[in-house]
Amino acid sequence: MSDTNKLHLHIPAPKARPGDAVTFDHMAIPAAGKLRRPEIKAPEDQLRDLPYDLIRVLDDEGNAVGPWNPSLSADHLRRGLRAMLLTRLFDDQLFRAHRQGKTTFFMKSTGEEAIGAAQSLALGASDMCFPTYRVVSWLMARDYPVVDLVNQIYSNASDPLKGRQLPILYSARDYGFYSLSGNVGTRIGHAVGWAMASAYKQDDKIAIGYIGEGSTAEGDFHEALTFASVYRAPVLLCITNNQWAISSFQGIAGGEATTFAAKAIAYGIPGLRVDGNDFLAVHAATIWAAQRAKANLGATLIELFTYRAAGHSTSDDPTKYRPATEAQAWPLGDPLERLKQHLILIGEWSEERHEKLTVELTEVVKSACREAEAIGTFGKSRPGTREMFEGVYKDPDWRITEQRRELGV
Amino acid sequence: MSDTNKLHLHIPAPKARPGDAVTFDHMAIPAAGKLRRPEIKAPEDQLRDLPYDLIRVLDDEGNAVGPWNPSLSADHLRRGLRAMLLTRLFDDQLFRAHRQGKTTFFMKSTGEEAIGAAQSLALGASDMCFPTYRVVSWLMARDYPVVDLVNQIYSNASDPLKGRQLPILYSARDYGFYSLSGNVGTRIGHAVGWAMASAYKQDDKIAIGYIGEGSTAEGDFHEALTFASVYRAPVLLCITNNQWAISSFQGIAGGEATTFAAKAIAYGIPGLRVDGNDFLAVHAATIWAAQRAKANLGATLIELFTYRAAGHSTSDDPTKYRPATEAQAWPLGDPLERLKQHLILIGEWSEERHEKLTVELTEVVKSACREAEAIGTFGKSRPGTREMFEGVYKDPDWRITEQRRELGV
Amino acid sequence: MPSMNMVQALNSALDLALTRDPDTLIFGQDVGYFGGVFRVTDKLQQKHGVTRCFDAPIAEGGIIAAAIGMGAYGLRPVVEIQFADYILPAFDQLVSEAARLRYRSGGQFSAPLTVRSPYGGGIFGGQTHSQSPEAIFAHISGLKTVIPSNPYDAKGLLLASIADDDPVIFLEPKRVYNGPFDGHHELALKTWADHPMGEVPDEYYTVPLGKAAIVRPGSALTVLAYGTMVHVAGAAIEESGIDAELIDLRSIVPLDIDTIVASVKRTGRCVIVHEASRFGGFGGELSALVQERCFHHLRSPIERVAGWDTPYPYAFEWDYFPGPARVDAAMRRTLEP
Amino acid sequence: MPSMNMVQALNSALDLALTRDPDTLIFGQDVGYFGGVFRVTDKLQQKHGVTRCFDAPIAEGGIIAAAIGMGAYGLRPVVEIQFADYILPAFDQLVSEAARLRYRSGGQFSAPLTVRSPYGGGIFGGQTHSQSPEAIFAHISGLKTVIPSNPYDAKGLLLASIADDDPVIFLEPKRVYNGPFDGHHELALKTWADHPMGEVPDEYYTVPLGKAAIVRPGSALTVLAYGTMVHVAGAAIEESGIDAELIDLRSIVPLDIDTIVASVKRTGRCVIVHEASRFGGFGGELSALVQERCFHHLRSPIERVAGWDTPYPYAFEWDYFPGPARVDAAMRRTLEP
Ligand SMILES: Cc1ncc(C[n+]2csc(CCOP(=O)(O)OP(=O)(O)O)c2C)c(N)n1
Ligand SMILES: Cc1ncc(C[n+]2csc(CCOP(=O)(O)OP(=O)(O)O)c2C)c(N)n1
Ligand SMILES: [Mg+2]
Ligand SMILES: [Mg+2]
Repeated sequence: MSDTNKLHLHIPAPKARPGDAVTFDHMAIPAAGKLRRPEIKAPEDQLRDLPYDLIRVLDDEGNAVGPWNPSLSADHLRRGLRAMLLTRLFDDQLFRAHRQGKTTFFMKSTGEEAIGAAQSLALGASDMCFPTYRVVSWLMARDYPVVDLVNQIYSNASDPLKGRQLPILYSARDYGFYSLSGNVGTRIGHAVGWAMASAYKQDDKIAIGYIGEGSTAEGDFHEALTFASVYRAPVLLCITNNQWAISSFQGIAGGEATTFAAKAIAYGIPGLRVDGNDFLAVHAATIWAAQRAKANLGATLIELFTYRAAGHSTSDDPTKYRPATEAQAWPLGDPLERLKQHLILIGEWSEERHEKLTVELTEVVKSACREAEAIGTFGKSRPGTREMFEGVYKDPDWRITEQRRELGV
Repeated sequence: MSDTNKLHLHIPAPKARPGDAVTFDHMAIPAAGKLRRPEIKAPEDQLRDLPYDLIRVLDDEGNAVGPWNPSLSADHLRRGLRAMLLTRLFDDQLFRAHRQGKTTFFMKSTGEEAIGAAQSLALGASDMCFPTYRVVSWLMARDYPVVDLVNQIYSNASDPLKGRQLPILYSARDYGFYSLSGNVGTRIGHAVGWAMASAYKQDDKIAIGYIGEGSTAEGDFHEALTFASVYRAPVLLCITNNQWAISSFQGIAGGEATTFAAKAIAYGIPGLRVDGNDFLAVHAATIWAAQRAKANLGATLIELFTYRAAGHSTSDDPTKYRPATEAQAWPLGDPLERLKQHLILIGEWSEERHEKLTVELTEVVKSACREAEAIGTFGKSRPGTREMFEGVYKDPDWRITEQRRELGV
Repeated sequence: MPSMNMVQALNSALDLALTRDPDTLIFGQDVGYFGGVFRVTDKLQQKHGVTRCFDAPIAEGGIIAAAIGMGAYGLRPVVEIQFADYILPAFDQLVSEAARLRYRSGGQFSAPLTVRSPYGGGIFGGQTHSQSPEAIFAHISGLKTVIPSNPYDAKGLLLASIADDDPVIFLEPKRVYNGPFDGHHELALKTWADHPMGEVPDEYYTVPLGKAAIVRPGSALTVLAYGTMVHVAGAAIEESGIDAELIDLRSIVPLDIDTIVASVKRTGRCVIVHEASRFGGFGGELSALVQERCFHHLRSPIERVAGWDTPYPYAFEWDYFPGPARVDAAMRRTLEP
Repeated sequence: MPSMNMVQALNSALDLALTRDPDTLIFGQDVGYFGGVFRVTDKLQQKHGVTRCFDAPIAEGGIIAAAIGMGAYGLRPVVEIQFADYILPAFDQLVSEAARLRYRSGGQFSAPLTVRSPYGGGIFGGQTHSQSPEAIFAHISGLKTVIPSNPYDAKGLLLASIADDDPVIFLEPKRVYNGPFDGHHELALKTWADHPMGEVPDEYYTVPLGKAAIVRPGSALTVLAYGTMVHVAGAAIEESGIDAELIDLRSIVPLDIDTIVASVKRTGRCVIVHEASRFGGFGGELSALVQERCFHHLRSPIERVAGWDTPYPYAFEWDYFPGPARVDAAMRRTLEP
């Protein structure tokens, strides 16, 4: 073997940086409706092509086509649209609130609203979601009180998390929404454990866990999938591939070499790759995986192919590392516009009704903000200082009580 | 979707436990010589069938057949046989030494000798191996002084590791053998980093990293493969699937759902599944992967399919959790016997020569043990106590010097 | 009362926990059919069924993550990490998740798991089968850390840990699994059969977390120890003839500060003993607490006897392991005028 | 001399390291094209090339593992962990591998890596962007832990850490990246432009590891601090009018024990200040060391001022963060007769 040719270190780079022309031509987008929908009982070795394809239901005109078409009722679709629109308006409002100094931090899920909304409505009330910070639409779809989101973001006296947690790192057990935290990747394994517990109890509840494509590089992801595969846990493991991890494109997480859905093959479980901006496709894939889980056929990995249209967070300026126009160029469009287009096409929605809904939901957000601001924005109001010392343990030990006394609260 | 059928928790179990009849009928063993040998430049999407097949060169009669036949010289084969036989005899001798109280601990690699021997001889002198504790045949193939292995195992005054390390956790930089440690899984990422460094320096050295099938469940494995894929590191990542992880069969690591070689697909790199008891097949797969690495085509994952014929370690009694006869029933036989059979078949070896070699190598081991025992077995001789305080840092700080003084050494 | 060694006492505790509570389950590497490399879960799978006690992949982080998820569902998982040295891959799950879950979720979720792990040295286990990492857990708000020194406490403390609603790190000094070890490695092994704390009821009972035991009352000085070091210190005291008070902390979080302070205020002198490396070890916290609360009663410097600031050195076990002689020397130093 | 903030000083150090040594390279999350979320690696990829400073996957364990392998090959990697809170997933790689490699291999291999990480609170980062985990590193034999408090030291200590042949955890107090912060969050922000330690030479220089700085000589008592707390303690001393000696430890491993002991022997009183939770924090080790070596010189109990024993509480930042008032109160307590 020839030792003469020298090695070199490959460093992945995105197709375009600021100043470059934006193109997604390298990205093959299969036509909607083409991909088959296998039996949920189909053995894994007959599903290994799925991770390289893309489950799409809505075509460019807004028609729902193909075997994955879930044929949802117009009411269901309108509920989804409402949750997505509410999320969009909420994000814009609270992003402004940050600029106005009402909170220290905020994160948007712009362009990814279909995911949480569709899956929240597809799964049962007693199923449990282990979210990332980009699926607030899960809560919107379940009518979580918007004011409580704002109270948490403002850490005011009514903050359900008692001032202990960074803005948007919600927890809402009664809405099937597990506690968020600032560190990424660690909770996907909790979803698997929760699902194992449900199976252990011969219950019928299933779990859904989310992780960003960048965070799939964490060992936690692999250990979670290994457990899910070994014990056939009734869980849906979702990778929200929004192309970016702060400033790092998905190639830094392995996206140059293959798809994220293909990681399923390593564990002998099905991997679905889904148009994450297609509400119907996301719903259909979720139902397919949920049926498998409930039939004791085990876990499914779902890559939700989407695009992070906004900055990573209020601390981020994406124009520093990607072309400003990249978001508009995203070939899979805007999930909100696409569902709206579909509803209008099937005669179940109109520009007028959309306008009315926008006005209505804008008021929902505004009044929630007003209500929360009446209690107080960040720093103006907050839970009693004593809350800092509560809940470290179920019962405090002498350290906590002494220190609380030292601080005089 | 029906919520009526209850979930249950699946706990994998091996086909046979002590007392049960042993069968490997469930294990499909492809015939030798059938599997194609792709071009090293073949794109990953044309290699996705390989992880589900098995690279085999030696057939049941001992003929070397098929496209993977490396056509090695008889001298090369005899060197391999010698290394394997030396390893086998060494293991037996030192296992007895443990029973005689000459060391506190020992681990055998019985049944897996072909792996380290073939790969050690296939790769270059300046390539670096990141071993597990079961590839001592790597050192045997490179004529590492047997007496130094014994000195390490006895932690006597001539222990190259100065009494600091558990028996058999060798380190031999000059022989391309990286430092072992008792914790599993952590060093496969070092192999990737070392390979990245070689590429960074535009060097031509490559690395090979080992991990047991049980240890692939560790997050370290996934992070190592992610780095190897993202930066196209010139590295061979080898999973020695010997079916067992102490008392846990490979199903507990995910082997019920798919093959370990299939994990390559998650990273978009080739995955080869190789008869680990076939010296020629192991050599051929290693060369194929090494050529890819040196041609800047990146990493290859290799599952070496074998069987742990002995107990996990001197602390283990495998008859407690698997049928005593399972080892003999292993369908892929004994790597030593199979290479011997091949050499005899091609007229390059004989029972007589094998007998002579056995006698010669037995003496090599015995004299090495005598030499080491002359220095001292465990507890009878050891490096100066001062060595306990050396090498914590390049230069000791006051804590070390004070404590050394306190102990009076 | 039946005599049990520590392995049997722990096995009895787990057997009772599985029997009493269907929401308690056990998993970990090799704990299922085989019963664990130290036999602590022996026969539990056979008796209670495969889903109650089963093998786990070699993924410590995954084990803890799954246990946290099970806890969030409402179960009470008890996991075994095969050696305390191997808790480190799960450190982030324990610190960033298990320890924080109740607090950050405003009490909506909690992680009532128990993490059992054989720990400490004295068995020629070398670098990665001998370490004592208790200090890095003690520093983490939200975790509890328990370290029994004998079979009776081991059973009662383990049952109390399982019943506890917060995450508990339960460290089992493997050197005393089969008998009390006082550091005299040159002498014949002792068994628990001849030791009062080897008498263990078959029934369910708990030993409360946060309550230290005064193993031997004394007036000359106070010795603080836990795990195997309780026996080492006991031997040193006995052999020295010094009338030292020996306190077995039993849990370091919660810590029984009152018993410690009351004792040192009486004796005016204090020796702290642990196996772990000295620098940054838990002895530093103990020394600081005693100094802060007993300053005006202290008649001599608080002494720390601990492992050296080196990795655990295989062949030098008895040079590293703090034995009776080093405890004796420390006690005498504290008694110097 | 040019004035630099800490980010610029660190960037200058890294730029020089890359320029001087082709075997030095940098990687970490978002450090490449973008230049790091705190801008510490700004322009380094553009200047030195993509293989010298590049983005890494979100896999802290993988980052450290790769760096260890590179070190074994002969390189000198400098990695960034985006927040010190996120070192925990790599804790096992640091403890079981980087810290042990030289020792266990008999010196055949070593891990000369530098792990940079923004650390500490004061920025409303909440639970996972504010923690101070230095104590868990200080306990690990084989690791060094460095914590600068100002731009001049930051550059010199970072260059010394990169040149060091052992693994160094380099913790950057992010609250003082852009200006000295003395805990008076209610007052206007200060910049490094008006601070003597903001004067940073463009050239290469090192500040030795293990050498503390006496920031302010004094005779009434000794205050031990590092990182942001150096400024908090400085403000408390100034405002109190107490003639305290302020020592900036700069590195906690190696620790400049001589400077500490000499000072406390002179003053007879000692206050230790750190941001991390108090229980099991590094203050315990410092307190124990001072007590052991200065017992007969101590005129009052050693005081510890630290974060409370809770997770880092987002909205209660200024109740948790040890400010000048708490340092002042501690100093006065030590001065009580
Ligand atoms: C363990 C850990 N490492 C690093 C970070 C810093 N960090 C926060 S978000 C983020 C990017 C995550 O990207 P991705 O997983 O793709 O999710 P997305 O933000 O795109 O939804 C990083 C690196 C973190 N929060 N936790
Ligand atoms: C991190 C870690 N966890 C657990 C162990 C305990 N342990 C030692 S060897 C072993 C089994 C390893 O099995 P495998 O990876 O298949 O390697 P094999 O022994 O079969 O060669 C285990 C669990 C360890 N050494 N390190
Ligand atoms: Mg992303
Ligand atoms: Mg194995």
